[in-house]
Amino acid sequence: MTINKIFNSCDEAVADIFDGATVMIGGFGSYGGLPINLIVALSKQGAKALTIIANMGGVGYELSHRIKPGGYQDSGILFENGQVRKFIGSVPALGGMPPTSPLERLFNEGKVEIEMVPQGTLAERLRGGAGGLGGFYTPVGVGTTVEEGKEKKVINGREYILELPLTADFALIKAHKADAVGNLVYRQTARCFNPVMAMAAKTTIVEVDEMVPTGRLDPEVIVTPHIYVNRIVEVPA
Amino acid sequence: MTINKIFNSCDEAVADIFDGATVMIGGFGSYGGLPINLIVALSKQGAKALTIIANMGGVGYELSHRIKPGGYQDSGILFENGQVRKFIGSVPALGGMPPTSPLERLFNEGKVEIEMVPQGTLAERLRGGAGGLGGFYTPVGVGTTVEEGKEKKVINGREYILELPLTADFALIKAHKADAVGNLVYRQTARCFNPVMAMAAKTTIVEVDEMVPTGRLDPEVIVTPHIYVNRIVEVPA
Amino acid sequence: MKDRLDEQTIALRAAREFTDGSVVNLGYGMPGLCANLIPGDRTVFFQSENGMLGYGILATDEEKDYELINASDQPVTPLPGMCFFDSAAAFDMIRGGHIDIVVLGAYQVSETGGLANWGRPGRPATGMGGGMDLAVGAKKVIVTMLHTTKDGGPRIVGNCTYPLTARRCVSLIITDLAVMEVTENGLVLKEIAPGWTVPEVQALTEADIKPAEDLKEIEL
Amino acid sequence: MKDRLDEQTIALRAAREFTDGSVVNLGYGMPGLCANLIPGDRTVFFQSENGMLGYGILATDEEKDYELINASDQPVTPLPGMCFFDSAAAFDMIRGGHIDIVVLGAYQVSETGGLANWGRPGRPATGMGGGMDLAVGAKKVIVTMLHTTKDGGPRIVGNCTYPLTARRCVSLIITDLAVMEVTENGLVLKEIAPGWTVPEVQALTEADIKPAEDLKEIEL
Repeated sequence: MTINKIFNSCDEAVADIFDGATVMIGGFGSYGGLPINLIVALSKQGAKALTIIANMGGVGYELSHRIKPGGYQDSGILFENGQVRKFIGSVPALGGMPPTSPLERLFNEGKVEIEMVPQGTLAERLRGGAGGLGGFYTPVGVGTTVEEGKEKKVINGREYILELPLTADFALIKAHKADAVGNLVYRQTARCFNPVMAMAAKTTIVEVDEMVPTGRLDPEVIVTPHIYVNRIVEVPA
Repeated sequence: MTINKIFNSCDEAVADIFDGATVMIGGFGSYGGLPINLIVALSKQGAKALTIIANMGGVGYELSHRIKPGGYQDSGILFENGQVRKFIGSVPALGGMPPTSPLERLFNEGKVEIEMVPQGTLAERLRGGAGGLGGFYTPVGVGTTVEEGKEKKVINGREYILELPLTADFALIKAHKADAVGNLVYRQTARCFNPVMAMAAKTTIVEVDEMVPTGRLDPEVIVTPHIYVNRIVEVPA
Repeated sequence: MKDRLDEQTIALRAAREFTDGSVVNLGYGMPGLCANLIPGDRTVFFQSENGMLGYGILATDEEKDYELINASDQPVTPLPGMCFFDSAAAFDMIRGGHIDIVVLGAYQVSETGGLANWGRPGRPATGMGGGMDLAVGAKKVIVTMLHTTKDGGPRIVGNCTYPLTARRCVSLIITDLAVMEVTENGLVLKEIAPGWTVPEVQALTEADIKPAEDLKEIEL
Repeated sequence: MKDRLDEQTIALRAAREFTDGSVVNLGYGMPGLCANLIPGDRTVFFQSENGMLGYGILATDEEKDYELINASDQPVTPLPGMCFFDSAAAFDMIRGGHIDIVVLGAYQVSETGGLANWGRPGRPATGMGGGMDLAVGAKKVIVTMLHTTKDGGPRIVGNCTYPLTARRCVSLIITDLAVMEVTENGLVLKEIAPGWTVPEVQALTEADIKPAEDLKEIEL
């Protein structure tokens, strides 16, 4: 096959992310499963007016030391840089942290929009986007602020709200190993939101701890089939 | 833990399936992944007026020789026995076979009801049942007989139909290996409809080629987590 | 009577549509033959709705493993880089637009690309399987079929009279007589079987067909 | 001032609710402590919404692996029989009713079991995470919380004034003063902290509480 998905650097892999793009960022929120090197590359690349879809908004480098000794970069850097117009996710800011994460600060200053989504609804909206559904009815959020502006329906005596699918121009995700065609496996809880985002974006860019030859991954254990992966960068852990 | 999921025989494992129960039958249709021993046990047990949810309706022992030398039992035996009131699935009868499968014969005689569901919609209705959704909108079936009697909605300019989730009293499924708590792995294309049915039924009964000690299955490769498995019978292949 | 293409040749012509790196699903019957007919210079990833991606050619009798089958119940062979998943994941791929090409059989195709390939008179219990999902979800739908019924009647029609699989879904029709593109302006005859003329093919086709400017003989 | 239970003791009381073989999800904060406090005669399977089932106690500093964390960012330890999956599968379990018990923190609980545990005045950007899904999906919702606010105000109220997580979802409330069941007839006081009287607890509770006929001291 003439198609080569392997990129030499994160910088090259994110080079064409354009102003106004919608970008999913994998992981769960903190260190495990977060595509840190791709996030940093995107912060250097400088694309503006992005819509970021991620479970959490990131705490920023300073606060990250409370989660992991030594700290780490997360999507906070994209907010600090003023690259983001809108955030869609379930935990824009952590209630347990003081109100000084980059996203929370910018939101309070009216500079970023937030669409708050219950976490399971976020996961399902991503799966809906990946799987070509028009939407789905969930009981989650009924009677809360989440139902505002949404269609409600009673099905078999229970109340549900209609939630719509999410797709994106790009997904930045983190996996443990990739083979040369792009099949992916993850490591422990670093799997989290990465597989569904890989499926839901037009162009999926993955950073992996290790590349292995095609055929080395057991076909029974591949989590993300290669057709969902467009670009791979090896960043040894 | 005092709960023991391991049963000594398929007969014991299906003993409490009651008249009028809804029973999912895993596999895809033909030999691979079909819980043959549980099906035969259910045919001996004799429960009546069942609703069967399965991808295919089975061809019956006689025609099965065309698919696999030596033949095999499939859900055909449940129809032959007059145990079934209704079938829900995507391929009640194979167009490529002469019209003599047990289900097709009984349907033509007006003795069994059929609810025809596109295969992807079947898979998604099972997932919806497993995941507590109220329903979902799919573009599949628009403009065909499948949309009859269903709500239609235009979302972002595309037409969709509303499909409702499926659940069942029991699922009979086939896996390759189980550990003692009930985690399951499958083998190659014998995975198919088994994992989603395991998730969607109140009581899931599995026949496996091999039992292994808990801890022997790699936690990264378990396909069906044990909370979806209620009863296990080892039937060496 | 003039020669018509045999099933093997129709499948070979269909396989020429598979671009390098494409993800292809093969429907029940004649389309399954394409698995063994990929042009040598290309890598094609075959997807099967029972939950498999990247399988190889059909298995010989010695190789047969009934837990390694495609959705048409045919044992196939493994290839490096292949993977397995459940049926729900298989249809996320299909319905979500991640399949580049599907090759399907048909009872009828209409001039607007409507497809009827699962139900026929007298067999109300035969089902659509994954055909509706594939017809709606794949980026390109190719139909391989015989041009006429056993009685010589047309299968390429103004409107399908058999139960529909999906409206306006077929892009390319490959028969034992012709290769036709479904366009906004109707059916365009791109290639024709050796020795056949446009009026002869039109006579066996209910829908109007327009010869393409570059109409040529079917090439393999 | 009289003694109130500390967080460790509240968590210990909550862990006594975990029946043998139950599947339990632990929310952010105090509920996380329960992982280390399972009664010795029981097997409990802890589920975490980032995609893990069957993890063990919290990891020591030497054991910490930041790719083996619960949904509260705490590194945990592996156990035989555990497994990993993605977040969508995690919420199929949760929303689909496959979690027996969830223990959640709360800002407020109402007398009808309404729960407010994610938003509070002045922090409009803090989100609900998986709390709404857990409150709606788990078979039994246990809340562990301090009985009153820092200023001594009630947290167990007639109607929640903070943003709701879900209506009518809480079954059992465990505080530093009391264990209360949410029933069709309102809050029933089942257990009370040593040395406290019913009127004293009622005075710190906005909602009416009815002492159970078998009201007893909190036992551990």
